Amino acid sequence: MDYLTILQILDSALRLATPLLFACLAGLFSERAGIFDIGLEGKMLMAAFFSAATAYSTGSVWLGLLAGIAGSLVLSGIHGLASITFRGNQLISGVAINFLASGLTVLIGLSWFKLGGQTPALQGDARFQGLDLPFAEALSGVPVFGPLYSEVLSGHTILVYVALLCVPLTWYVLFRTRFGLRLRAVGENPAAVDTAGISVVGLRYAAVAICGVLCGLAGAYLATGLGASFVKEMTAGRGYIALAALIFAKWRPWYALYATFLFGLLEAISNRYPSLDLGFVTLPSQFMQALPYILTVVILAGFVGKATPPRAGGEPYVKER
Amino acid sequence: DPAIIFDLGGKFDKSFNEAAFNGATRWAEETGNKFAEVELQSDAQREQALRRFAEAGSNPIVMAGFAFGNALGEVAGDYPDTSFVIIDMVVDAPNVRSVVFNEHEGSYLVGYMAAQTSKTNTVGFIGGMDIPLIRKFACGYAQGAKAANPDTKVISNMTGTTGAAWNDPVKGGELTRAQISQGADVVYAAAGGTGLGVLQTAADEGILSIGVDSNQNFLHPGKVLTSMMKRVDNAVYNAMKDGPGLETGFNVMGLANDGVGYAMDEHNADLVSDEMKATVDAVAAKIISGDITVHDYMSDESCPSLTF
Amino acid sequence: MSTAPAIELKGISKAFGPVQANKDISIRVMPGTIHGIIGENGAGKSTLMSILYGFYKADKGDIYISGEKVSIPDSQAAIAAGIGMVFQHFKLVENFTVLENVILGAEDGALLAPSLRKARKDLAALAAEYELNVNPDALIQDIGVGMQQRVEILKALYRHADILILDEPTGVLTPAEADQLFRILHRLKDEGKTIILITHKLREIMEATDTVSVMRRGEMTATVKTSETSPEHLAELMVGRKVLLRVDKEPAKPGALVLEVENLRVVDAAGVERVKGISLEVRAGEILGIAGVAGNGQSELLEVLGGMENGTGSIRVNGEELDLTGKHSDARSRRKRGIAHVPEDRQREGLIMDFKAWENTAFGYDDDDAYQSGLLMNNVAIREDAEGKIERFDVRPANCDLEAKSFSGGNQQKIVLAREIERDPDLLLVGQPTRGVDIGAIEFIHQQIVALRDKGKAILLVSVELEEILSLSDRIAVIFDGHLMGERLPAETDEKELGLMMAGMTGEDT
Amino acid sequence: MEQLPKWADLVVVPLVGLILAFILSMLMVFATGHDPMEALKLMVSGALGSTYGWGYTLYYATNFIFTGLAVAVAFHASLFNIGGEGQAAIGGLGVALVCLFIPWPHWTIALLAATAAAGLFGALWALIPAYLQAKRGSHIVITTIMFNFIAASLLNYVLVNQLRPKGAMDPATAKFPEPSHLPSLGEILNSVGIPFAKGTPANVTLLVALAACVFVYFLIWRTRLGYQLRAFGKSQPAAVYAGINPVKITIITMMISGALAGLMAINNVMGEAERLILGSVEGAGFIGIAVALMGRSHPIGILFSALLFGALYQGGAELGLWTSIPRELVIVIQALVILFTGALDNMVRLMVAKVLIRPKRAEA
Ligand SMILES: Nc1ncnc2c1ncn2[C@@H]1O[C@H](COP(=O)(O)OP(=O)(O)OP(=O)(O)O)[C@@H](O)[C@H]1O
Ligand SMILES: Nc1ncnc2c1ncn2[C@@H]1O[C@H](COP(=O)(O)OP(=O)(O)OP(=O)(O)O)[C@@H](O)[C@H]1O
Ligand SMILES: [Mg+2]
Ligand SMILES: [Mg+2]
Repeated sequence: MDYLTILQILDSALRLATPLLFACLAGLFSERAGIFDIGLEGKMLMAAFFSAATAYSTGSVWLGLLAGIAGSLVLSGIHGLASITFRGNQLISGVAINFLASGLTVLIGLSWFKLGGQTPALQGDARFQGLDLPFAEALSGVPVFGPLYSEVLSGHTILVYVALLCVPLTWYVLFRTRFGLRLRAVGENPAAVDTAGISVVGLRYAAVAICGVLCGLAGAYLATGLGASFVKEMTAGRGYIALAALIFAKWRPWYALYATFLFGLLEAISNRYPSLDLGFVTLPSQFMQALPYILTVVILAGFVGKATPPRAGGEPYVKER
Repeated sequence: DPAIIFDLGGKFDKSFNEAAFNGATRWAEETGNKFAEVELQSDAQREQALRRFAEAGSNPIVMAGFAFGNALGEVAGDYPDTSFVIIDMVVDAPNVRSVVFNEHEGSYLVGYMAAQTSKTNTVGFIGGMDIPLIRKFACGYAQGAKAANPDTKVISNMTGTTGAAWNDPVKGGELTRAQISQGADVVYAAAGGTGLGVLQTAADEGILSIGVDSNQNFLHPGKVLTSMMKRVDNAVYNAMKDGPGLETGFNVMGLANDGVGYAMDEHNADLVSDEMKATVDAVAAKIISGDITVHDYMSDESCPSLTF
Repeated sequence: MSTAPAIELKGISKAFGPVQANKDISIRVMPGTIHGIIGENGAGKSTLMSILYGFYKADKGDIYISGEKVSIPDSQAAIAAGIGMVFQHFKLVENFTVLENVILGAEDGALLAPSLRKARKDLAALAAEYELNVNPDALIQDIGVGMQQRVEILKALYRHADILILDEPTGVLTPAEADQLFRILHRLKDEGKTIILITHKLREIMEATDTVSVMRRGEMTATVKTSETSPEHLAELMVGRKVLLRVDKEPAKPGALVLEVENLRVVDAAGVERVKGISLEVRAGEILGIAGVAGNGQSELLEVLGGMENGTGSIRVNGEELDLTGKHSDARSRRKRGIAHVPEDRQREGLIMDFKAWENTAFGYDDDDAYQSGLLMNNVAIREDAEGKIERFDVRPANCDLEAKSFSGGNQQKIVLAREIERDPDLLLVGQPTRGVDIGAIEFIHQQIVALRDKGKAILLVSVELEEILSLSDRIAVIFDGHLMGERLPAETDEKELGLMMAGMTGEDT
Repeated sequence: MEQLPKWADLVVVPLVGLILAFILSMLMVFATGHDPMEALKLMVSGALGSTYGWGYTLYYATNFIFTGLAVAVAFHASLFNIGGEGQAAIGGLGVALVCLFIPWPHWTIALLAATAAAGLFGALWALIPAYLQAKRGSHIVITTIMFNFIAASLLNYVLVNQLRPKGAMDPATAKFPEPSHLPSLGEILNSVGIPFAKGTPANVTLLVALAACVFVYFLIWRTRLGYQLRAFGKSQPAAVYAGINPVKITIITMMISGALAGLMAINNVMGEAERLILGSVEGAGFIGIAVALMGRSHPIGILFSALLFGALYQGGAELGLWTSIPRELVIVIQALVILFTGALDNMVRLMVAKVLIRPKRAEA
């Protein structure tokens, strides 16, 4: 494997990791506040649809982004209503949201665009364009680092950089602000937050809303950043992978970056080597496609210790019964 | 009235189901008649839909997809007065018309064009899932490419192993980029909705792509080299036009009877020179005449020009 | 001139579903006093205080603070009204630092750093003023309960509480810690703060409070001046009958050696050695009490003996060696050897809180032949057995279909004791048998332990309550930092000497 | 919150939730320009109005019973098995191997063997995640998700490259030989004189599913293993105190769970398709999560919620057949049912309580 190939794989990994990273951070906010969310997939899908639909209709990717976020937020609202206000089962609510998104996106898409639930292809300002980072051209000649900067880091859509920025931002919000302190507390011991005179419900809704915004970004990136239209079920299980990454990352922002990047990297590698000839045996494509998942299990078993979820996670906060 | 049953992918799968739907719609528009239709959600519904439509008097009943083979085998005998048309599969029964396509022939042609167009001598293939039908596409494509230029390298990727593989444009795009970085400058997608991502990315990255099943040239004018046409729409249209008493039996749709082919229109006119078109048409003629044999993967389950 | 009461509650009622936890309760507490509240488990003390703190909403009734009617819909309002509360079950975030717990909800501004800086300073000042030293950067999960309680008090003081409610604050404290707590409470009182103290320990009521209220079954049955009452009187008011406040027992008649521990060492999951070479023996028909400040290795000692933890060294029961690390080092194997175990934490370990009482009476003994019928468990037999136990141990309510969590602490403990004692074990391990349990139940539990001893069984008792150790044990060993500091006979020692040994000073030093 | 009488909690609340879900669904049908009453009638009569409809409803329900039980058993030990999808797929592989390569004299024996194989394969597929969770602390949710993908790849490989008959287009095995075909429910009932539509996929596996419900009931509430498993699920420190081996319990529980998921294969692979098809699980593993949660992890609850989902599937199929209502609407209806009967049940309970309890107060 030469340097250029490595760069290309890293470049691809970064793109593939971005939606996972958004979704993973989304889940991080929610679960840190004690609300489990297996509905990441559905929210991403909803956002993908509304961002593409709006971007197409208005010709503005930014309006699309807002609409995508709004779509995802509506589902967050349902999740909040079910799991915070009415103290329902968070897993069931998540499952319902995934179903709801997968049905609604196509239904609405059918009635709006009559394209089989798909949106028309986006063009020009209706989609995010790649950004060249400053000096990318100039630095590309510098050995080793130059290509890394100009090939791997530069040239992505703005959402990729937003996602990367979200990592320190999330870390900062969680660990350096009052809001973050309270949010983490409410996921560990809501009674402590309650008796400290802070609204558990308010905090949890805030967390779920942030989760919605980030899922919105993830979905918008899929449909208007990486792709250029909505296709039904286009999230293709990425919400579940993000969930796995979140556990892998032990609910921590920087680890979330590493975990999602690892998933992106493994997928990029298996894309690059659809079947691998080892000389004595050729690994079939199915094996290479399963490789990211197999390696995840291996890494998880070998190198990552026990992950302790937020203590109050998944449990509705009930004072009186 | 006729009826049509779409496979699990749904009638808007950007692939044969959609082509079938288009054929049926064309028939309905032209004749002003109606047809019954259903999109399956579960394997168990195949037989159910067949029987229910047959009992409700629909005739003929058309089904899109090889997966109906077994179910139709069970059902056909029970409704001798109903005509069935199955696409992509052979079912041997007196009231069944089996329509199969020589996708390998069409793929050969577009592979030939791809290799002719490629400046890097590298062309790509992106399939939805590693299943025999897709191998048939890939194998013909590779043979065509190598026929045009023996030095051509063919890179092939399959998208995935779950149903999501057919609806993952993002992954399609990423596979395209991976192939581009390995030098491919023409990619052929046979992957349903995933293919949309392939065509999109190819257009974005300034290489050419090849559409599949229906004419997808219009999706990115000037950037889609051509499309491998598999005229499922015609097959459905004909079936519905022929009506209840249609002629049954084995029906091969190949280059010879315009069952497969490559798409030319205003969107790709500038990409395909007259000279190139002439060569390709000559190749097509040779295939029809038998001077060129395109290897059918299904004939012996092997592919001389590509390993999977 | 009469000042307005600091707190006045009028006609407070509160029901949890069918349970009427508080019935038309009225109470007045004057500023600058310490007011005690006592009552049996489940009498409604915590509920009443939680209402005052805005944690629960009362169904009926009014709250007056300093003579003014206030509405306390949530804890924020209570904090604003100058109320601070230390809950029976601490409301701390385990994996936060002390500092973070203190500022939670009382931050100054959106960023943490300034708040933390200010809090660190204020905390140092408070610590100096009230002798409430804590390491501000320690994680709650790493510090002992005594420290955790300091954090809770600091939380209230940091919020400038004028009224401080403490719900069973000494339940988990050592005598020294408790003494210190009361010194602090008196300081606060002298500063004019008002304190409400819930406790099951009559001695604390007598020593610390100015007035005391008694609750029974959701009602306030009496309020008296402390100086005008006696422990016996209070106990009677509480339970409704005369209570024996002393353990009544014959001298022990020690028999054969049952338990021999030699050079036992235990290393915990974090790699810290918690038990550092302990040797001890217990004979049939005697109670060996282990006194010590929590966290000095007594829990680990019990856990190894009970098969919940691995150790090295040698343990013999009835002369037979126990497996300390291998396949037979689990709790089930211990039970087969005639060892019964009443664990320190009944809610976390001793019971499955979501299981019905009858299911809990078979917990750990589900492989008993009497409980099997073929491949299945004989639920009828278990239930019958449970009913007997519940009757004999006077568990209230005597309904074995209730889930363990809906029994009061005392009654939960009775279920555990019934299960373990009625196994007729050769050796009974008992950890903190009366923690948080009301005096009526304490009397009963102590009687049961003594009765088992009198049947000729060996008992190893671990308790942080010196009073309990002194009155139950036939011999007392003191544990400090994983070592045994020495042994005393109860008649020949006192709390003072034991307290010094618990602090690491050997008997010879004194 | 007010306490509802038990009957209201068990019957009225789910029913009201269902009604709410359907009212919303029908509004959506109306919004998409169709006649809601007609759609509702079609769904209900299509799913439950004839033995024919029942034949399909019960077939789907059978699948969901197995996957629901699988999730439930793991839940009792507080393990979240999202791997039902993969376990059922691998169970299918077991069934296929047993049916294809061993000539069985009679379906009864074939069924026994296939049941064993399906259970064994499913259990083995759950074993690795279970072992990793118990021994290495790898989170079972991640590993089971990963194993779903790995199972899909494995099956893709095996079906395309190994088990597919030469020349077949389908990524599927050959049809199983005649003696291993299971009798359909129609055949069984007709043979004892009860009229029941033939040609529906419900088959004798339904009885296996019912047996599995009984088995799970006894396992969870009447055996020592179940007792220990529940205790472990409620409190791990307490389990250690009682001498329950966490590693052993985790592994055994997950293997039982995996086996139950695997058993689904005798319904869809052996009973219905009579061959193994790629992607034959069709999401039933995930539906199983909803079924188990809605059924409150109790076999009887699971039975009912599986029936509900089965009816939704079959009713949805009828909608698809006779109207132009898009099939995605059926997914939305499923979502709403899950939402209102599963996640928003407390909201419904509150509403019911208002109606049921207020008047009583007034009387008093
Ligand atoms: N959150 C709650 N939900 C339902 N019932 C409760 C709740 N809290 C308390 N109860 C019930 O209210 C009654 C009073 O409980 P409370 O905790 O106030 O008693 P207590 O006097 O503090 O007892 P203890 O001495 O054990 O601390 C009990 O019967 C209890 O079962
Ligand atoms: N959320 C609740 N729901 C129902 N009952 C409760 C609840 N919280 C407490 N109780 C009951 O209230 C009573 C008093 O509970 P409390 O929390 O004061 O603990 P406790 O019984 O004193 O035990 P301990 O002091 O040992 O922890 C008990 O009967 C307990 O079971
Ligand atoms: Mg209390
Ligand atoms: Mg108590």
